[in-house]
Amino acid sequence: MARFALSAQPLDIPALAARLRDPRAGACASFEGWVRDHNDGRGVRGLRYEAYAELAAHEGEAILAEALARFDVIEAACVHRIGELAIGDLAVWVGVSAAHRDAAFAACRWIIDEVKARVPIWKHEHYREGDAGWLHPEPAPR
Amino acid sequence: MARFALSAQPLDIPALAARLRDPRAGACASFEGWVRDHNDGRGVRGLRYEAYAELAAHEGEAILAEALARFDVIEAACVHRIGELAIGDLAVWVGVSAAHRDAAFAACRWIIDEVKARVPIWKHEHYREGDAGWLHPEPAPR
Amino acid sequence: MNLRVLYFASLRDAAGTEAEDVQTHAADLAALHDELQARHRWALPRARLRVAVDGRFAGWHEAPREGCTVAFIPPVSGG
Amino acid sequence: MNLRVLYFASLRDAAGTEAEDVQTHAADLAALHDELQARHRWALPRARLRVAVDGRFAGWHEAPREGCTVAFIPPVSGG
Repeated sequence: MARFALSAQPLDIPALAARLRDPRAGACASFEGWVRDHNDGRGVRGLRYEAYAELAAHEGEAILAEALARFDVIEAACVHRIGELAIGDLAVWVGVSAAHRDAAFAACRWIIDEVKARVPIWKHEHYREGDAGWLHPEPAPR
Repeated sequence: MARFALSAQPLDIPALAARLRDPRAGACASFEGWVRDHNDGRGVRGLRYEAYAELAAHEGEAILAEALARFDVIEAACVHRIGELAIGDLAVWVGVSAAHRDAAFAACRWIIDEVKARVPIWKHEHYREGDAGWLHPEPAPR
Repeated sequence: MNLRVLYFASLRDAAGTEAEDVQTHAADLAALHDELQARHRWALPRARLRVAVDGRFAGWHEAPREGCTVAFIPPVSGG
Repeated sequence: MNLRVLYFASLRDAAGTEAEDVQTHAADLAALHDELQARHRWALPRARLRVAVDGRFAGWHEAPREGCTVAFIPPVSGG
């Protein structure tokens, strides 16, 4: 089963987290990205995520495979929403299980950073003033 | 409502996480400590957590209040199990919401470190060989 | 040579379509980009884009292949 | 002076009880500890314990108060 997925439906976190369970695991770090009501000083009333599905699946799987190789973790998974989202909706979930919390936190943080940097997903924000726009940020300093 | 609690019952994470939600929040980092099947090279078949409830509640609340003051976060909460736990059971949950992920991850990590360092909860491990023992670790280097 | 080009996000808005079939003599993907940018006039310069062929990231100096699918990838904003 | 002492984890195993009423002339909590350790013989030295009075951490050089509740806190292992 794929470790990375795009989902057009709301995410069921307990179901997603179930695959992280392992008798050797003592720690599970997870991250959720939520749609916030503001960005760069502007009021946001919702957004739409669009993805290049084939390339996103390939890059997402590559990131999770690399995380399992780089960090002393047991399992890791990530799901990203696509489609229309409202304020407060869950946009992305990352979960990592490990024997110890150092590796779980480090890998979880690394995965979300990589997903944001290189998975072809784009955010179209709808602003409170009625206009909308694609976010094409300058690459963050790595 | 208290941000820190001890619980003699299994934790209901979605209910716990609900209090973290806020329209300003773009990030939620969480940590779960699970009962692992080994510790310090010995096979573990289960454990019991015991707490000094009054002092634990006071210290736990102090840690969460300090986290809200030290980090740019919106809400934070922690619940720790007491009583008998089996392998794979959830022992402790920490959740933090924030506008941005840096603060959410940093605060979540800080809270679990502080809880492990100073909240009066003790682990009684039952080993596969049939014996059992209290864990009174040397303080970790801080 | 015939190939298919996919457009996403602000590039799709500029092109007015999600995808189009393109006939080209471009020697590499950079030249293909410049040809299509001259037609559709998207605002992002090539230096801020990446390019993918058949669902994998590729290099600008690779030559397009007959029948392949090319996508120009504007800066991503998932998460 | 009369006070109540709570025992947890390995100290409770050594004392054989969760709590006891104690009559003492100890001038401070350190002296109270040493008195009770001599009786119950727990293995952890005072340097590895903390002390709490009435549900709050306290200092070893504080004097116990009539009717207070004292607990010696062995190294914790939650999480």
